[in-house]
Amino acid sequence: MAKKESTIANMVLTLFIITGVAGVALSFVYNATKGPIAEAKQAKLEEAISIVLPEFDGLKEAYTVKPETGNDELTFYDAYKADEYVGTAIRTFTDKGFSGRIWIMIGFAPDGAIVNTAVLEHKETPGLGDKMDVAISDFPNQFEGKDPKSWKLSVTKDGGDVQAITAATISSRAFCDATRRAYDSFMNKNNGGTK
Amino acid sequence: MAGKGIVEHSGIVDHIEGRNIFVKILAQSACISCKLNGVCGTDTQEKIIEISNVNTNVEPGEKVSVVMTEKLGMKALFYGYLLPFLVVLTVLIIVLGVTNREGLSGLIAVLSLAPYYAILSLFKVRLKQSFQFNLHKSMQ
Amino acid sequence: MNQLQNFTKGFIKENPVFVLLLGLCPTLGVTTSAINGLGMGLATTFVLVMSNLVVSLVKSLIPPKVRIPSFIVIIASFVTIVDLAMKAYVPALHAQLGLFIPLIVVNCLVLGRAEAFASKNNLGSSIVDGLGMGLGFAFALTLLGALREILGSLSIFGFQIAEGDGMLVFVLAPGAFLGLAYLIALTNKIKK
Amino acid sequence: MDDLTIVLLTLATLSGLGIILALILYFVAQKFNVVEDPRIDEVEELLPGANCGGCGYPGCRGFAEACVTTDNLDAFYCPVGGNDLMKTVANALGAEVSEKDPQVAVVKCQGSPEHRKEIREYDGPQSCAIAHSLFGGTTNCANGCLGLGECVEVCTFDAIHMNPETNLPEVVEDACTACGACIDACPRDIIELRNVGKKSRRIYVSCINTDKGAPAKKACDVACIGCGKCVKICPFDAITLENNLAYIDYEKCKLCRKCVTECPTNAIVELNFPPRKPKAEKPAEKKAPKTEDNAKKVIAADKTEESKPNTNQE
Amino acid sequence: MLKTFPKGGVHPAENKMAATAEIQSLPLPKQVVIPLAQHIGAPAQAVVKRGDVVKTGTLIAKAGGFVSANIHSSVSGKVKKIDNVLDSSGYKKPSVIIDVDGDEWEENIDRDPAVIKDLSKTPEEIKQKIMDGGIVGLGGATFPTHVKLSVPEGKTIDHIVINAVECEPYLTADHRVMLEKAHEIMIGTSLIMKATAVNKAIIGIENNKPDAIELLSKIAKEYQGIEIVALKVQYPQGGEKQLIKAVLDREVPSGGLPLDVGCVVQNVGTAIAVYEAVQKNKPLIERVVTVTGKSVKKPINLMVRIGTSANELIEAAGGLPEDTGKVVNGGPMMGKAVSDTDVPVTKGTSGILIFNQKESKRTKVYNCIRCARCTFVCPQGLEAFNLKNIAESNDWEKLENEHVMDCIECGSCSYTCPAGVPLLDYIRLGKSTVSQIIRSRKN
Amino acid sequence: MNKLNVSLSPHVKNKDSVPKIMYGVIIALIPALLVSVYFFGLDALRVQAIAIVSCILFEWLIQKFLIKGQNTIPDGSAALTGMLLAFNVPANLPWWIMVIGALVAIGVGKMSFGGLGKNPFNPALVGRVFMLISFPVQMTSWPKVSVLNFTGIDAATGATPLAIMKEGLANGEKVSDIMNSMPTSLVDMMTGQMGGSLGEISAIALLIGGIYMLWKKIITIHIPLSIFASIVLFTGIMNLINPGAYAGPAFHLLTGGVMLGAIFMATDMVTSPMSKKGMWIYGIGIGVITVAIRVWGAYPEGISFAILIMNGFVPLINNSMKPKLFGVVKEKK
Amino acid sequence: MEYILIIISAIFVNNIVLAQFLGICPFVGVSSKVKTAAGMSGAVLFVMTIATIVTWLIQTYVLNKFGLQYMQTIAFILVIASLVQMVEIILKKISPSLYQALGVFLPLITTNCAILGVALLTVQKDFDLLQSVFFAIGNAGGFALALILFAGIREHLDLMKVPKGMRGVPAALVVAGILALAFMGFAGLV
Ligand SMILES: Cc1cc2nc3c(=O)[nH]c(=O)nc-3n(C[C@H](O)[C@H](O)[C@H](O)COP(=O)(O)O)c2cc1C
Ligand SMILES: Cc1cc2nc3c(=O)[nH]c(=O)nc-3n(C[C@H](O)[C@H](O)[C@H](O)COP(=O)(O)O)c2cc1C
Ligand SMILES: Cc1cc2nc3c(=O)[nH]c(=O)nc-3n(C[C@H](O)[C@H](O)[C@H](O)COP(=O)(O)O)c2cc1C
Ligand SMILES: Cc1cc2nc3c(=O)[nH]c(=O)nc-3n(C[C@H](O)[C@H](O)[C@H](O)CO)c2cc1C
Ligand code: SF4
Ligand code: SF4
Ligand code: SF4
Ligand code: SF4
Ligand code: FES
Repeated sequence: MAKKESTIANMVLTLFIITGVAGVALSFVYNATKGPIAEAKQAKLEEAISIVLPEFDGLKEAYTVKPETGNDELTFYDAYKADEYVGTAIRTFTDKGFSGRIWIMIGFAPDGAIVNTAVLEHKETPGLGDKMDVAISDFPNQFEGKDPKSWKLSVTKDGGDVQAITAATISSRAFCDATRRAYDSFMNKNNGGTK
Repeated sequence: MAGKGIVEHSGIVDHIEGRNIFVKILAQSACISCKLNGVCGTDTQEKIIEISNVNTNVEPGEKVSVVMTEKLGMKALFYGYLLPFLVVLTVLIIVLGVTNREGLSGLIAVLSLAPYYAILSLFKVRLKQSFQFNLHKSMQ
Repeated sequence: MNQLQNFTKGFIKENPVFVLLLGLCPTLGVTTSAINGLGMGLATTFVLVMSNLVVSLVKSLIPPKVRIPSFIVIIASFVTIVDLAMKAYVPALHAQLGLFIPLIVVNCLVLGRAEAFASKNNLGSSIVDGLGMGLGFAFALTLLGALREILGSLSIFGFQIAEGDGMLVFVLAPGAFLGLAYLIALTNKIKK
Repeated sequence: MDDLTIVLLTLATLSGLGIILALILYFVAQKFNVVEDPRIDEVEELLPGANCGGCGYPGCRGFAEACVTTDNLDAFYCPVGGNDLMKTVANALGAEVSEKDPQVAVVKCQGSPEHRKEIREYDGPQSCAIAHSLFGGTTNCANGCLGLGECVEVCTFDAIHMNPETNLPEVVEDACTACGACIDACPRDIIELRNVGKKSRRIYVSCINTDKGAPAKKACDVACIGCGKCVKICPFDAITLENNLAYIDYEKCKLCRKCVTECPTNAIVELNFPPRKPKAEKPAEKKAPKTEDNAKKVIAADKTEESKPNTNQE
Repeated sequence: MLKTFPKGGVHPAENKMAATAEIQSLPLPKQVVIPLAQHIGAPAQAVVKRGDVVKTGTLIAKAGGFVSANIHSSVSGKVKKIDNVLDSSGYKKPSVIIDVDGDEWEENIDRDPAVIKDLSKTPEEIKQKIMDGGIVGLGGATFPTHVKLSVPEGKTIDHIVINAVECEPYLTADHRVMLEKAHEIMIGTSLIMKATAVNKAIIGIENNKPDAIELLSKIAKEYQGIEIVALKVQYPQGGEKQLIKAVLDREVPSGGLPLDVGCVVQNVGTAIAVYEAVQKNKPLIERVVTVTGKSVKKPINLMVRIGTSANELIEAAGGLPEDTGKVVNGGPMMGKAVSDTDVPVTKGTSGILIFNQKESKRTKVYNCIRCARCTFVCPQGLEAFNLKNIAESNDWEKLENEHVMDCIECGSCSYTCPAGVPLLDYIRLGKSTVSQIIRSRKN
Repeated sequence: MNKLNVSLSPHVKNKDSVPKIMYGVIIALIPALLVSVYFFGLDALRVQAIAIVSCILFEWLIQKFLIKGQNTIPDGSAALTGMLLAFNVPANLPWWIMVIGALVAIGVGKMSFGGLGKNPFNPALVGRVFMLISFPVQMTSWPKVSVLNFTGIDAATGATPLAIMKEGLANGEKVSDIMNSMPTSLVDMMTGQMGGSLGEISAIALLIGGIYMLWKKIITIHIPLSIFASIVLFTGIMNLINPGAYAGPAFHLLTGGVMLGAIFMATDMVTSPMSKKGMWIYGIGIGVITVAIRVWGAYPEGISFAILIMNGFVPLINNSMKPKLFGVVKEKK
Repeated sequence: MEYILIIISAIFVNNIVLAQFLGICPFVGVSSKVKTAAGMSGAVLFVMTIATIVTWLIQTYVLNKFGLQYMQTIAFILVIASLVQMVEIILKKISPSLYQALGVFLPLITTNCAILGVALLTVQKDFDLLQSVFFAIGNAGGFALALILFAGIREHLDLMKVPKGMRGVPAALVVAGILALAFMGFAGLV
């Protein structure tokens, strides 16, 4: 086959063309996938919200709340069913996990009782800490319907009511921590009395 | 006698000019065991090394080992990689401390390599003198 | 070499992982489960086939001295495409594979095949080669993933096959090294 | 940001990078003039890839490099691939190659315990080199095989094995590539590379004992005693006698087999010949017990003969 | 505290059964076989031929170079032939075979046992006599003594060290010699001092020979500049580097010679041989050999003519025991096992050691467990296990870099290894290969 | 006459041998074994037996069918590995975990490299850490100690003092309070009255074994001493700085596997440095890493990891701590 | 303190080779000489730091600015590749002898996987410039630690007769596995 010679003009031109074509192609793919990616992200969020809240048919605009502890913000999603406020899903976090930050979605009924939880993102050890995901163990199920007012949000070892995951107390504590943060902010806000 | 603290590298005598011997050192990359050696972008180009004032009698094509003291290798490593690394790091920290502008300090830090290399090139002759290799005939 | 051999050699005889020892990082990094291994393997296969295809099409247009950078651009483009596509359509898997998808770019296997094979052969064999090698890679990753999944979590492709917890080690880093070590040793034995 | 902007930005960034890269690479190309010769890869593809070092270069790639850089391929020989391979390599490089007759390793010692009494024991590592440096061996033959299998150890092709009965190494002719590793390993120079010969037929003196007749014979039944009968009978002057030991030059030997029957101690071995016509009755009969341990080799070699054409057909 | 060398060392069971047996002369053999290569260096060149008649002390082979030694007939008789004869290793070496008839000595040899103390000869004369007499070191290395005593330009020596350590178990020849020929040793030492123009000599003796220490210390007062040093018992104190370290606290540099630290080391037997050559004109034709072993009926020290078959020595010690498994030429730590008992005594034969079947077997070999005991006992600071591994992988360059050439082959490592690894076997192989490589590099 | 035996010198050898050394260590372990039987009952023996038998069995199988070498069981190292492995686990460990541990110890830790003497890492510890990470629950549920309990498994599980300490500190309690509430006193820790693995509970029994090995010259004092010293020093300093947050040296020395590790496992000659100086460095490394893991890491106990990590450094230590050569004066740089 | 934690975490807890699986090829393939390993670590330190700075700049001032994050992979790989080449050319031009000495000492240049991986991780972690630099240094340190330890063990194993089936890569991977096992002990340290 006839190989092109490596003159400087040739080289620049070739690379220019290749990068150009690649650039165009890429940008098209990007444009094409932009939508689906955003949708996928949204879908995941919505799915989590729908898990942690009782049935609803409309969400109010999300808003963020600065918690008393921790250096990030919680996101609140107020849900309505037939214009009636049915609860709030809170995207909360904790830094007390075994490795890295954990993001959890927690739904509260208007009275402050936990409806359900869903883990959004974590880096806990597979086989240990990752049991806080419903898909893997039923650890999170114990939170269902509990009202933190009466049900103490800490592991039994620390005198609370949460049955820790075996051999993963740290992750369990972290889970409690995130939940408590969401609960406190939620109660705070409610008592602050916009509602 | 070959003692401790020696780095050896085998090569083949490429050609000889007067008392300077040019040795082609065989590439020995991480991929040496790999069948695709030399094609996957890692550096496998052969390097030709100039060795001056050698007393060993060799002929082109002969297998030899290029010998260098380990200290020299460490020195090369120091001037080639470690010192510029330190220069970049220091410049970065200083400029960041002074200006508190990340983009600027990053740019200056990377660009500080330019004066470093410029200064290094001033010592070209010195470096050439200090990095001298020796030849050994390879024993089989 | 006929096309069939060309295709099958990637599975055992020239298996990119077990025999050629290429692309060990993703091999170790993503094989916590069979499905992850398979996903990664298929993603790599796609890049491999596509870049082989393009490289063998444009090979004669490229001056030798910019061959490698041109190939890198081509490969990187396909990697980005895979990355975007996975993010859009299989976001869960994408999250699992994480960093290792962009790293397909530097997988010696991909560049190596482009260089060593596609740049010298015609379109047909390049594709077959890419497919063979890629599937061989996917095979290896799935095998290792399955091994680790079975031992580590007593499940396979997500189906629980026994009660209880597996040996956690196999889900973690050491298990990857150990699993691969013994699979390679086994392949050596089989090859003989 | 609208789609068009993205396209444009992408294009600009990438093309910019592309141009910078091209410029850089241009200078790389200028500086590193020693771009690898693509032919190296081609040659390497042709080579067997055994990396045995039999050619004297570090691995097949080293050999490929050397082949590509040289003007004259005469001195280059890959023992594994043999002449055919060298021809292909030469073709690929457009050069000539001189033919080399294919060779194979032969073991020049027949001192099995049956022929050579063990009179001492050796207590030490299984290493011929160490035993050789220690003493003359467990028998009275200070030249013969020590039987500790150093040669077996070094063969990368699994082409040489110890026969537990004779305690001598035997070469698997098919597998031997004449790489010479065993020859270097043997401290007693017992193994020699000889031309394979027509139809794999070979005749050689299977002894290296340099003692005078009487002690040699005393040490080992089948030793060459340096009587010189074979030298006299050889019609082609292929045999020389030095240090009480006969040597057959394989270039000159025409495989007439006269010497074999002449040798009073059966020190001359013939390989892969068809059985003799009953004509040569007298000496052959005496020889019968001795050829026994060669019989196996003959059979093995015969099989070789048959299987070879088959491989070609495939 | 007694002096010794600081690093490494072992203490094998001494088993010096023959220590009390006085030296006896072995009756003349019927035939002697005198090898032409009995020393380190070039073999000697025969100057007699078949049929020649020789007397005891007649020169039969001339030194084949500077580093070589004359060889004299040890008996009177007729040269039967010059031929290759099996030596103790089972290889054939050129030797002069003499049929013995009677014991007629060369006239110029003084056979009077009276001790001659006169030291009037000049250094040159002394060295000439030593050279003529074919004296080689009797401590084991058989290095030609005249070479050792010719101090090269630019080097000065200030001490003669007489090696009376005899650290090898079993062997007692040096011990007996010290008890029976003390004055000869002193005079020999004085002659060596004179030849090298040194005025200090040290005789190092291990503490397990108190009688010898006492005797030599007593008579040392009669001689100028000779000092006796008692040493703690520890093998391989007899190694010259270790001995010098022990008595003078000087370290012979790696790859160097005792000369480099101003010393010359000679064995006690060598001192006597020097005395005899210089004062009595008697060449080196006989030496003391210990014949011993646990199963030997009568452990014994014998004065033997060079070339006598070992068989005759063994006979004199009560014959070869039934269950003999191994016969060693020399001591148990450094000696060589012989392939055959019908081998001649040479200038280097210090003992014939007989082991029974059980003793002769090596212990089972296990994998090295990296216990580092071989390193701790190595007097040279080498890592024996490492040398062995490298030698086994044929990496000669690396082996050289690991200083394999410093090994003195004392065998302490193999002796100590709990895994029974034959370390020294491999190290020796490595040493010989490396030294070949070094030699070829020089050429 | 018999055939003469010919071999190279030396022709004599001292009486030491590998089996003697290995069985010597096994003998030294007997006091600790007795203590474990005393406190854990037949369970201790059961775990021991399973571990030893499976180690021996796996070594034999691998040697016979995969490596195809001679039988290496008699050298005693497989039995010793089994014994030490069992010493490192709770007495109520399910049998199948013990078997897996033995397989890993022998198969991965030892035979993958060719068997005795070639393994860079301590096989028993490879097995133990593998089990610890794979089966964290079973490997950290300890039976309560109870004197001469031969009736079977004691259902109650007790925590090790280290775990109690870690837990307490994590909850912000003070060291002194934790110590007071702990069921075990320092004296109990000496004799073995505490929760923990089979062999690690009694410091006294282990020390007796250590003294026996020192006396038999199987080990030298350097490694244990440097481990003890560095732990004492490190924890001592921390304790002085903040006695509320860091427990004192005595507690650290007597709890967890420090005694077992320092005396029996760090001293394994195969995987420890070969020079005295190297041994000091190795020991100090182990001490420091142990304390670092205990104090800052996730695990309450760190000596197993510390020894394995320092095993990794051994080749480097050996390379840079060669013995001084006779006749070579080191040029100082 | 923050920077020290970043470094400790990168070296011990999330070791780039033993826990993150980056740069396995040089780890497994690099000649088993401790000195070469040390030399290579020095080179990686330099290249990784520079590459991280440059890619950080690109990410912050080009990609983020223009919303071109999806071009990360292609931009980074091109930038890193040319950067490495450029350093080589400059070095060769400035001081051929130095360049030669490096060639003899370290005949191999850093592999891209670890470098690119760290660059990508830096972006993922949202580090500021200085954090990124220390992250790079820590990872280079982790690489160095793993590589040098490993080279030592390999050197040791080369002298042992490892069973045939395990010789070479399998044994090396077992060693890596056990090292990874041992390094798990550092879990939770940071
Ligand atoms: C590698 C490794 C990973 C771990 N991962 C987690 C984890 O993800 N979550 C967790 O809570 N504990 C984890 N642990 C265990 C903790 O270190 C700690 O031992 C445990 O949380 C103590 O809790 P327990 O009282 O429930 O046993 C891990 C330990 C190691 C060694
Ligand atoms: C390990 C070893 C042990 C030795 N033991 C003795 C010994 O006990 N007595 C002795 O005279 N020479 C012994 N030698 C030989 C001495 O090193 C040295 O060669 C000898 O004393 C020099 O004296 P010579 O030339 O008179 O023989 C030994 C050598 C070695 C290597
Ligand atoms: C169960 C058991 C088996 C033993 N097996 C051996 C053995 O096979 N070989 C051995 O040398 N010692 C063995 N010993 C140790 C010996 O009894 C003896 O204590 C050891 O060899 C130390 O002896 P020494 O100090 O007198 O040399 C064993 C000990 C026990 C408890
Ligand atoms: C003092 C000493 C301590 C030992 N410690 C251990 C140990 O902790 N773990 C182990 O598996 N083997 C141990 N062994 C046995 C043996 O050395 C070990 O199995 C080898 O590492 C296997 O090659 C020890 C041996 C001795 C002599
Ligand atoms: S038998 Fe000898 S020459 Fe033949 S292949 Fe084997 S080692 Fe090479
Ligand atoms: S032929 Fe040579 S190497 Fe082979 S066993 Fe015989 S003596 Fe040993
Ligand atoms: S290595 Fe040499 S000097 Fe050292 S103990 Fe062994 S034999 Fe003696
Ligand atoms: S004494 Fe033996 S077992 Fe110990 S290190 Fe040396 S060779 Fe190995
Ligand atoms: S270095 Fe990561 S795949 Fe090669």
